[in-house]
Amino acid sequence: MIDLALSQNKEIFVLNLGPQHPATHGVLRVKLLMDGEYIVSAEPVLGYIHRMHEKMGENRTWAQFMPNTGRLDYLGALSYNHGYARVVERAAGIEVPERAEYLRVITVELNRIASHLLWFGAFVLDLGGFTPLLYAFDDREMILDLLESVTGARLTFCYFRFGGVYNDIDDNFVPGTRAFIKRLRKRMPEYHNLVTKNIIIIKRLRDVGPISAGMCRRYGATGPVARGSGINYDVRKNEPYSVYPEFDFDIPVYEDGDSMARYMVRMDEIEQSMRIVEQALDRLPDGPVMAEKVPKIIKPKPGDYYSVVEAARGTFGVRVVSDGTNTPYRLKLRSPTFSNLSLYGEAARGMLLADALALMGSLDLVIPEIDR
Amino acid sequence: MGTYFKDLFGGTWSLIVGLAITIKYFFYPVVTVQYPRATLKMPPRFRGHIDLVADPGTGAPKCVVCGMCQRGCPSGCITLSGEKPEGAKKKILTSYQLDFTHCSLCGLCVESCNFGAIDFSKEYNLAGPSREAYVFDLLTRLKERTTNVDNDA
Amino acid sequence: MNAHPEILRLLAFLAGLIIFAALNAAYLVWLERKVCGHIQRRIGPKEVGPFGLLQPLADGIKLMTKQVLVPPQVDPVLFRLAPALVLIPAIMSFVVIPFSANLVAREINIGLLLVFAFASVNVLGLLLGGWGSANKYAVISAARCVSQNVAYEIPMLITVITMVMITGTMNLNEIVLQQPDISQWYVFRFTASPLMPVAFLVFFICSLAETNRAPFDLGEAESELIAGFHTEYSGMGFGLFFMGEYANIVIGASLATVLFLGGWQSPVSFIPGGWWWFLAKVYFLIFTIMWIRWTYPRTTLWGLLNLSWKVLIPISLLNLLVTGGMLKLMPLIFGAG
Amino acid sequence: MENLIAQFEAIPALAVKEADYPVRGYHLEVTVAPEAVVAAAEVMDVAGYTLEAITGIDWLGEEARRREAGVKARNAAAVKAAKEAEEEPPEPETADLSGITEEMEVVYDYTHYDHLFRVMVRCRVARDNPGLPSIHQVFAGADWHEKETHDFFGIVFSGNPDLVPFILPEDADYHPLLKDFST
Repeated sequence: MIDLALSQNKEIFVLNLGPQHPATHGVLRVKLLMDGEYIVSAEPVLGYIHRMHEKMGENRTWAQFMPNTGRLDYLGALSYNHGYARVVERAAGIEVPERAEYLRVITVELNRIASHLLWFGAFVLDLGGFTPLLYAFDDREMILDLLESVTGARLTFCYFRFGGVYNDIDDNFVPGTRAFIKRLRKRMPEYHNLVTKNIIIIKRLRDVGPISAGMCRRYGATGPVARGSGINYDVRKNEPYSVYPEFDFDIPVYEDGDSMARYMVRMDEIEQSMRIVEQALDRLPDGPVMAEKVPKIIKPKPGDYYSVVEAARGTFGVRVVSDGTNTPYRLKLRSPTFSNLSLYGEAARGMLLADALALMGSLDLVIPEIDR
Repeated sequence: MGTYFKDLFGGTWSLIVGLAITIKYFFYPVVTVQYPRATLKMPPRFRGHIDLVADPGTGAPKCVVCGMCQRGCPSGCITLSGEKPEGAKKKILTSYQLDFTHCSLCGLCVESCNFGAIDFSKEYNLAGPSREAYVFDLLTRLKERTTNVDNDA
Repeated sequence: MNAHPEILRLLAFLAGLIIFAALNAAYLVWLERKVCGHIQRRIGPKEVGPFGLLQPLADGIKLMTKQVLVPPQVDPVLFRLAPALVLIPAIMSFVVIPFSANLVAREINIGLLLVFAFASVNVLGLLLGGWGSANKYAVISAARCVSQNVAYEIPMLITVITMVMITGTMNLNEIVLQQPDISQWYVFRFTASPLMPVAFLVFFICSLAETNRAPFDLGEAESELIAGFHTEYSGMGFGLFFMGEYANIVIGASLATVLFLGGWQSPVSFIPGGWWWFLAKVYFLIFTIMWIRWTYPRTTLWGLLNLSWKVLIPISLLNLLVTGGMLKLMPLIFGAG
Repeated sequence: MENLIAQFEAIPALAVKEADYPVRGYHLEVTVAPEAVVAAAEVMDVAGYTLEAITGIDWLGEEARRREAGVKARNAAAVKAAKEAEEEPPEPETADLSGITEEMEVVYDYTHYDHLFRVMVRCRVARDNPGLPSIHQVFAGADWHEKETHDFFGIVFSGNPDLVPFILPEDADYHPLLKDFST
């Protein structure tokens, strides 16, 4: 970290990282002012995949916006279905039957594992290792097949409905999920041996891109990024919703706030999500998957409502203002990566280019979710 | 000085362990499906584009032209029209067009149809030369399906 | 025109070596994609020809027929000169590599020096290519390549000096002759110095770094610098860079074989030595290089320089001292016999 | 929690109301004048809260709808009363839509990492030239949220480092989330 104030180096040049760049995993452009290989200032430029979901929300009925939530963060789309379903159920006062809540938690946690596996592969790919990506995709494929057999989709799900879920699981879903968990439990030590304990990874991630708890609080960072800096905040524990209180799982928190800490938080979260899915499968109750008297046309009482869920990348909040008609008056989507990325300008200052990319990978960005 | 040697020997050991894992997988069987030669079977709930369902008895579409699917679709992909011949009491379908370029496969149309007249097809490799190739006329597709079902049955 | 037989022989060898380098460049790419495939539990090229064997041919034709795009603001001379500057030294240093007892283009008594002289020209080619293509990513990558090669030339040369002290000659064929069977291989020659396997490892790591391979591929780091110094190259310009890289890998592997693994000598006495042993050892080393590439992530520039200055150079210096001491003291301790 | 309410009233906040969390999703609703937004942010910062989101809402025609609803209710009541007294129903009044100043609203959502307490700070601004001070010195994360709200609504956050189109293309002079925006 050179002392930037002193380096009045005349040859500071602008380097455009993106929008087409292998390490940005989407169309994010970062305008870097570089002095040699040190970054003088980094400024992310957004808007390359902006589709104005919030305006779409205002000219669609409540139910018609559900497919849009799957397109926000397509790696963890079920959490977004869950976030939107919860806020409308809260606004319209719809109860969700027990079995539907269990199915929601199981599918969301499986989706979280799939999202973390894909992040793991892409992150090590950013650091230069190609093979772990293929191994992680091999495991992730099993989850996608399981979710496809239930919801019909592999990436952009539209499975939740207000008051429950679209359809029930078929009979080989439960044994399939148990087999997957057994297999992933065997594979995780191999990932740790191949990557986590590898000296090159340790040298590349330890003390790289330190983010302090204060910086997280000032920028509103949540999810694994905040938990990597010692902030014990997870919506499933701090603001219990759905049937999460019935399961016992813990929240991995690491103190030192560097890329290694954020990496370890996500790797441990895979294990925790597996524990949740197992407990949920053991206690899966019977019964309907859809509340009985859900009105065909939903007209929530006027007023504004807010609800949050723990998506794979942080707190996904939906603020809805209803004026009693069947279309939302205002629909605000609070995307976790938007705030996580906003600290990049301050965090990446003075770093080397390679370390800045390791930091960006550890923030686990999904660009369509930032631009909305 | 201690960490220097710990890094050196611990590091080299971690490198060797890494090599051992990859060479093990080098001799493992291949997991990929050779796509053009072998294809995967789609699960029953796979969501291809929607298709009309024929009434098993008469072979005519079950659709009663109520337009619920047209209104339910968030992206307005479905345009259908029907007319009521004088004698009959029910409308019959004259044209059912799906603009698959806008469809987001959300399933709201299939869900809103209480006559079970449309369902997801299992087609996934749809290659077409132009956008217009994706505006399907589901009625003619249904007729083709039922005709060649008859002649090869 | 009865030209001097030696010149005819040399011309024949030169043509043979260029074909060897071209074939190597093509089929090492195929081998690399197959090894990468199977490590990642997929198949690798298999469509073009049986087992994808014609794939390199198809790639070669594609590269040759592609238009060589020269961006406008590029330095015309350097941009065109760079690929040649990478490939020609690589092929020239094949001249002294002994494929078998008499299958060597030109047996020069300072063969080792010649190989290292050409090896340093290779990094010049990368620098000119990166600087000449006036692309910010290429300039960063060129700066990285220079510091990387300088940092890794030193431990490699110190190890080579140790070897020259032990073998007493720089003629590669003689070095091979001094290693008749496996017990005599320098990698296990503990009488010369107990650190011999470590010296082999240092030499191997340095040859990886010299050719911008595996954990040290900072020159063309895909996820940071897109394609590094050959970002602006397309068609045969890129093809030459590629051939240069693979030719350098073959030279690195063959040098390691000659110096440490007994060149074309057969490890066991009852099987006669020959060029097939030499190629088997070289291709085993190249398989290891590829195996390392698909296992490890990439180091950073400062990590790489630390490894060289703080780890490899001290070890090679230690090895130099130990060898020097052993050479001097051994005769005294065991009498003049 | 009590001292929060006290601190908000000390600003002075226009209204501090406790909301019913299970239905609304937040615990405390504070309405402040535009100038007091920075003071409210400092209260939150001192208390260790973090800014989760800034939402803009365009209340175009809200006042007009409220008046019409009021008039309609009175007419209905009058007609019902007339029907009971068998008189002839009076002539229905029409809402007078004069003197309405259209408004927009900016909503700040604060939450706390350790304990579950969500605070929502609302602030009404005039719709024709909406402007309020920026809170990016207090919460650095607000910088991006403010730029986004400016993009979508045209609300000018005075003090924001560079209020240029952020998510919309550089040359965008339109604000898509306004109710009267049409392509």
